[in-house]
Amino acid sequence: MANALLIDYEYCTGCHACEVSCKKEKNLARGQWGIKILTDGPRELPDDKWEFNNIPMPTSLCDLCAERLESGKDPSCVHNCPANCMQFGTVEEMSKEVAKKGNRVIFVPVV
Amino acid sequence: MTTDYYKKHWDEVEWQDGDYTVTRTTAWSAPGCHDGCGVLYYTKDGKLEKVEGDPKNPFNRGSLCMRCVMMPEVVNNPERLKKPLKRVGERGENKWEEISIDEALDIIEEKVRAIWRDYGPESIAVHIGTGRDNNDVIPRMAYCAFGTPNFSMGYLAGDSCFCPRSASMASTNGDFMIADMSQQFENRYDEKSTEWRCPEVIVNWGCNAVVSNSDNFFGHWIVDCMQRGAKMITIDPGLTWLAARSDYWLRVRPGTDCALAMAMIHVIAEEGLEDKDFVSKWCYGFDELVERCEPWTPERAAEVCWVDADKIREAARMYANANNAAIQWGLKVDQTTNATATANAINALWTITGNVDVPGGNIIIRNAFSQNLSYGYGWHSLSPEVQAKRLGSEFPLMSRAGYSSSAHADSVLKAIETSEPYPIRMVWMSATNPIANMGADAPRLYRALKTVDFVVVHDVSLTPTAVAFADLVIPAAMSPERNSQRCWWVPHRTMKKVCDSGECYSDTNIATLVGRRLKPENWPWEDEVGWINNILSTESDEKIPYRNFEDACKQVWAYPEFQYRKYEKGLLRFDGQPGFNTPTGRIELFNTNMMLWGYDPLPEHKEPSCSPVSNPELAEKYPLVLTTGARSFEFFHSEQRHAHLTSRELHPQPKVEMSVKAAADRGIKEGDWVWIENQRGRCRQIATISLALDDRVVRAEHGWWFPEAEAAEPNLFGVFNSNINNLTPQCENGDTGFGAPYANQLCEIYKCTEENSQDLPSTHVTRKDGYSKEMDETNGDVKVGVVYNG
Amino acid sequence: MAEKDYFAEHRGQFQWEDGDYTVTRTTVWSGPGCHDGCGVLYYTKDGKLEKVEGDPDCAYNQGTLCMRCLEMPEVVNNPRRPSKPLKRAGERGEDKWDEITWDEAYDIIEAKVREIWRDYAPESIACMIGTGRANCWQIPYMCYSAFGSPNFCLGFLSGESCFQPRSAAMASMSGDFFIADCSQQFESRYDEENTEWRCPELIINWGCNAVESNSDNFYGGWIVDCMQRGSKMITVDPSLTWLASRSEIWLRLRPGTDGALAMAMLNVMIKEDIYDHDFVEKWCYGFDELAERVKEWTPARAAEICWVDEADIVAAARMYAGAKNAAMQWGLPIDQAVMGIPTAQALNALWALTGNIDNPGGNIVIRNAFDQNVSYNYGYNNLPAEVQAKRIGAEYPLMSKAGFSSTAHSDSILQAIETGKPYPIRMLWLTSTNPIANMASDAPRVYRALKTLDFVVVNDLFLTPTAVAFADLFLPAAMSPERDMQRVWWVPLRGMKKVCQYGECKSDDTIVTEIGKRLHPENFPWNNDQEWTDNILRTETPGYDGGYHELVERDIWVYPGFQYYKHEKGLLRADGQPGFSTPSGRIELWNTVFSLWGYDPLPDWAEPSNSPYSSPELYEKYPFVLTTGARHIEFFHSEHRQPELTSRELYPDPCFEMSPKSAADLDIKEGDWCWLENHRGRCRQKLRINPTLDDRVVRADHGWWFPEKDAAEPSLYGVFDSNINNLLPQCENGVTGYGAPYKNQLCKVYKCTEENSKEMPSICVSTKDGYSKAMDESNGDVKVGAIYNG
Amino acid sequence: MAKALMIDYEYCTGCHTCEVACRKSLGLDSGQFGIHILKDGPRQIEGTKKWELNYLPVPTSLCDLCAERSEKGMDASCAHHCPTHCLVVGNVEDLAIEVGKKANRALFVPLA
Repeated sequence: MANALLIDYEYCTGCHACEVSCKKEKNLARGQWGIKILTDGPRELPDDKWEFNNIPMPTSLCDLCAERLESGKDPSCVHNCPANCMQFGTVEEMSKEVAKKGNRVIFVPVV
Repeated sequence: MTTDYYKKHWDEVEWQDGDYTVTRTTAWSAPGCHDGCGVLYYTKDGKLEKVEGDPKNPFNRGSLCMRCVMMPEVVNNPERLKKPLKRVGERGENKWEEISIDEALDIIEEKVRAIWRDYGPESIAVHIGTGRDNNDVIPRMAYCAFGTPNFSMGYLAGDSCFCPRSASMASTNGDFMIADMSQQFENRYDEKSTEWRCPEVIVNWGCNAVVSNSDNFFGHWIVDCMQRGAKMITIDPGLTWLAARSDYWLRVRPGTDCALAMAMIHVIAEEGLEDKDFVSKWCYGFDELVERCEPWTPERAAEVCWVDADKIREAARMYANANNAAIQWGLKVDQTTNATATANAINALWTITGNVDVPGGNIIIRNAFSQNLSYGYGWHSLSPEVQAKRLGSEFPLMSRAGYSSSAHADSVLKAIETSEPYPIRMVWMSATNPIANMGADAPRLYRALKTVDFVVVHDVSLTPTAVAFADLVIPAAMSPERNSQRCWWVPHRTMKKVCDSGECYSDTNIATLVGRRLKPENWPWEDEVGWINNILSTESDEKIPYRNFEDACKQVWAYPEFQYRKYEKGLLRFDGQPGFNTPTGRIELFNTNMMLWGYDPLPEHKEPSCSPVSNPELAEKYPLVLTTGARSFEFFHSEQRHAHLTSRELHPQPKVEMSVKAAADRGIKEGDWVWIENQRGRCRQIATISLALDDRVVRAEHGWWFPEAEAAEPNLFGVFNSNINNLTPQCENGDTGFGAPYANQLCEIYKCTEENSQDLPSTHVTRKDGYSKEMDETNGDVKVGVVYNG
Repeated sequence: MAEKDYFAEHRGQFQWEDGDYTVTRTTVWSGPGCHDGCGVLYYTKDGKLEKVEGDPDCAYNQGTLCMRCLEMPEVVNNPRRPSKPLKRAGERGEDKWDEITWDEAYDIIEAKVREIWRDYAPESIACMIGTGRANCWQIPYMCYSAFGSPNFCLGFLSGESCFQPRSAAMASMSGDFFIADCSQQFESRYDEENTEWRCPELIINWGCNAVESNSDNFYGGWIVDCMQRGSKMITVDPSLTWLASRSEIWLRLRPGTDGALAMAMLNVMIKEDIYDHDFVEKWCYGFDELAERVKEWTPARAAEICWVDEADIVAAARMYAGAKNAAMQWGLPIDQAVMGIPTAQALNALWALTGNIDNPGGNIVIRNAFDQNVSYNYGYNNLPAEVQAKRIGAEYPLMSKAGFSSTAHSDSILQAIETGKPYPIRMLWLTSTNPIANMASDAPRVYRALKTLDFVVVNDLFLTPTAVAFADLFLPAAMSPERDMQRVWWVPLRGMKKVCQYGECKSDDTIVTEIGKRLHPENFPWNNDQEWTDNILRTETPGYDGGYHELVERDIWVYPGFQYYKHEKGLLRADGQPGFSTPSGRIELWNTVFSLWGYDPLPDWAEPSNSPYSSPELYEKYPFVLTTGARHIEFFHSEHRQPELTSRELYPDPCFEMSPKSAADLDIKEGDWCWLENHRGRCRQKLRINPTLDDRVVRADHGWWFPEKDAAEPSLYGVFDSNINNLLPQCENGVTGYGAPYKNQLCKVYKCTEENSKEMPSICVSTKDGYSKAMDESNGDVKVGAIYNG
Repeated sequence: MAKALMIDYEYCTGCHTCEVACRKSLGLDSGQFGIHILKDGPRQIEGTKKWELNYLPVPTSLCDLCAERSEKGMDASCAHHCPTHCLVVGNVEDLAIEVGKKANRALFVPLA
């Protein structure tokens, strides 16, 4: 059963913690990313509101921290997310979670 | 969360994980900020290899910001200082000779004793940056080793970081208030086992907490509260992530926060939304306050603050009508000459709405186990005559009231320039880099410090300040290289040393070494652990669960008991009576202390000295309102600037933000280097275009120097090239001595071309005597001279 | 999927009501949009097109659409469209028009034609179309059967270098046309149970970014469908396209060296003996001669020439040869080189040597549905032999004698206009082609030539720069939803239903019929577009037994049967024998037809005339290899440029691409306007940094004009300002007359500044006689003169 | 039952079809997006010849998963028109099974 990464992007502030902890965990060189924050906006909406969403997206280097999983740890991005808006689990578990609220996404970077 | 790894080690503070040793402790700057997060250090044969957040620590619950995650890069940075250095070339030549710590201490001892003999201990000035290691250790060294009363921030004009707000709170409420995010409880956000309730509304007032993690406040707590239903109002000139998710974003003109607060008070009073019960029982001077705010209709504030009136009205209602609401405020309240008045006005907002010491409001907070060591630690070892000689003692709020007793930084600068009231012969700087970061009018500061006879710099790396002025440089130890203990509000924390500090010295170590050379009687311990044991046993109340460092390390942190509505239970006043620690026993909206010392007891808006309203002709030449120093995720002030660090990868160059129209009108495109200039000087940063900024406002970054660049003068790591403090003034403070206009100046911006970039600021300042300005004798301020001949 | 299925309910219906919408099931054809003929549902309300949706039941695009069709209502209802015929009122270029009736327009045209018949001859009339607009046979038919002229061709597309070189090579080598097999010839797609289709193990994208171009009746999404069913990929492209990022091998070749690469791959296959012996022995002719020719084309040599790693060339050859079945999708870079034909021969040899001929998942032999072969030769037989012989470019056998794609030679027509040789051109008819903005290389030269013409008619969707510059008469053309017609290009046979009307616009069929009836009524036995469509279905489409109503209002689309391995079953040759319809009955690797006409029968490659190796001194001055015309999803050539369209929102300005290092070396930044210049001329585009490009390569956009700019000269919609064709030559073709070096020139790049942008190309071309070039009589080509005095 | 949008972003070519289809279906003005394509890369992967280039269409606050279309028995406009069929709208349970079958897939729940 594949695992999945859940991100509640309503609360992702774009603080780079996931990117940097992943770089450190996998010892990636400069310019390399295991997870990359993509930003939509800021874009003005009609009623004086603003659209401004950050979505961390796992790259092809992401193996969902297989090594950490063996030692009973979460992936380093989930572990270090200051907004606790990242979760990890089986696709089944995360699909139940994702349905609980809007502005959520689950990624299956590797099967 | 499959965290059984951490459940397995829940009760341990140190364990083996493969060939890693894992240590549960907390971190404190440097590197990184002063939030004291819980960390797990992974070390291998004494070298720090990885840092993780400690899921057990209630402060940050396992998460970390990127600054701690990248800590190993900074701790193991090959360019760090490793050995004490003695200057061999001229100041600025960057020529050093490695010496032993004993040789360094000999030089220091000899110098100090000579100053004692020829001048007097007060001729020594001691400075620290923003709360490094501990902010009580170096003050104690000043008082109890050098015997000088002159301890202050590193030329932070008007001490305008948290001191103005804390002085205002202390004089108005008798205590300090912070936004209630359940950080005072060990089980967080727990509405069953604690009285905590999630704030209905959170106001981000000039504070982008998720980025800044300011004053012991882990910004993402706000996101935790959002996830539990909190709505938000954000007051900020720029569209922050928090503003984009707020019900109201009040895009305020920099420097007009007081007017906005008074207009909100006006609305609350006019519509009778105040908490009548709380006001009548616990406030003093509500009528006077309402009368003072009477003319501040939202329409008038709209004019001043560039925010439309009905948004002000609706935001005030939303705040007042919430059954509990918390205000998280930041530096932009301090960084204006009207700082104390602005702080009083915002303090009044949570007061008249009854959000005082209530669950989910602004709670009264005190240091854990009343360990109140701060800038006053060791002050009473000085005789009254020496205490009276403190520079800036003419400002009562600073000295007599003992609120945050430090010398007045601007006065120290003038003393160096004029030797009035007495000369300054020696300057000690621990973990502060004034000409790069804190010091307004950096070129003036550069000229002044060059004249000081003997300068010691104690820091983690060779900074422009060290190269420009230091006769002696002592390498500072970083967080994982020192044993320490600390409380700032709560909890009480210990920091366990996990890797060898080599010849780097923690503040506690160097203070102890210097102290035992000069006044051994004041230093009855050998090393940092000895000092910690002294503090734990003598400077904390009896409720503290451990009395020595070894036991403390077993627990890592301890939370004191917390009660809401302490004023009702007589838990605030010395006499045990209900009420607040103020002359009237009430929150003094009409501030009797301030009246006593001849200050205006009520808040009032004052235009910044350089604004389109107060100075139209200056605005003719410099039409853009300039605010400075907005934080970024990647840096803690001027730290983490080395080119190979991940911080520089994510944030390679200094950026100034301007609106689409402002850029287009000047033919400027995204990514262009541009000059930012006003009547005092100029610097260059890279233009980034914002869709959301007011066309008349620009936001420049602070703290930029370039370790990869040439260290020796004239380049000096390019410290003046992008230094926004070329444009800010020293010695322009509020009448209380607090506050300085860092965040509300005027400027013009134009594209860098080959012609107009011949003479870069660093060369201009270090070779051509800075921006040509004459001193204005009358108030020690700088007359507005010829801008520059660049 | 939804319980209720809207589309199942309406399956089989041609038209139905949906609320106050009428929904019509039909297919589309350019303009606006490309020539893929996707299945659509038009939503119209009181006769106005409001929405376009993909038709899930149409096997071609299975409900999907690209953005060009989705934004069609914005173009169809665009108020800039002229709604009536226009007669020029001022001078050419003044953009002054009188609205006239269609009859008045036809009167003028009829009088002009009869005058030319009297004073000159029918061949002094030339007719041109753009890339497969409306249909590609109406205007040829008018040219031959109404005007009696043989001179039909594309709008000054030098060397006919779009698909014709490839089709001429295929037709002459193999007697038929080949396309990549993505099961588009079957109505049940990707269906390995009910059809013999098998998913290609490998797809090679050779100079074709199908997902953006949707080229020649090939919907890019099909490649992704095959990827999702397991196809691996190799991509040959100077830039990393999305397809390249997902390819096993990406060959980043130097523009203009496709032939060398193909020859080297042939070399590897033959040397390593990994070609399909069985197929070669049975069905190929001239293998030994080919082997001899490619002997010295080692991968090492090609690596030098193509700037690609030798190992990758070998790996690609092995992967292609080793695949069970592999399909190649190729594009315009092959045509747009002087060595176009020999390169196409080399690629054709590649799929022959690997036996990927008419096999499932390989390159299949494809013919127009139901043998409806009306194309550029439709009505040619109405011309007497002596008139046919007068066709300009008749000296190029491939074009005229062999009847492969019988058009005149546009470069020769340009020279005829300039020199009056072999005879003068007095009248020019342009339908849906905008040469000086899009197709015509050396646009300033074409501009000067067309100004000298006596009478010009432009029949298009909008008033284009071509119309404003030259038209005496402008006839507004109907768009796709405003026309009744039918079309085949390979398969299926499609019907297009008219659902709305804009002003007095008329479809190509109607205009041609109405003019034809006035000049040669005997050739036009039908009265309007429905009847002509009906005539073609009944007389020119042997395999289909129906007319206009049966196709357009019943079948909508019809798939003919398809067989693989047709050469084995005698389904290709006119005599019913097995084999190919070539003289040898085999695929002629050694091309007997070419040898008959004195052309090199074998594939070959040579440096483009302007390249680092063939013209080192030129390369000295112009240090970048320039390729042009890469497709963008937002535009179909020079269409969709109106500023209010979604296309311009997503792609606002003309962009050229360059590597980060090259941009840095030239000190230019993302978004800077820069001049691209060579010895012929210059134009300016905005820099878009492309980190995947070779530092020596630059890619520029084509087709840019600006409807928002002033139409009248000298601006002419700014048509020359960003026109990359200012840098390209006319009259430099392959020996066969095919091919022109659109995509392999040299240029230099420098930033636009005020000084060097005083005189914009539009002004320079339209008021100062363009880039000052002297004509070279000898070969009619342009001598390399002084660049310009700009 | 919450509805979701599944994206097989390995096959998203960034062609803007979903953005324009959505804008037309919701009748949004220019500059507004109900779904917006974000881009990661192009970036060469250290020590290899591989390049990372991924597009990710992201639903915005204006996305209602085409409630109106689904009542009429139609797919969401973006899913309907995606040239590579890499967008699917459906119930979370059904898509939950699908999303786990292959790497490089995302499942968005734009609104509760």
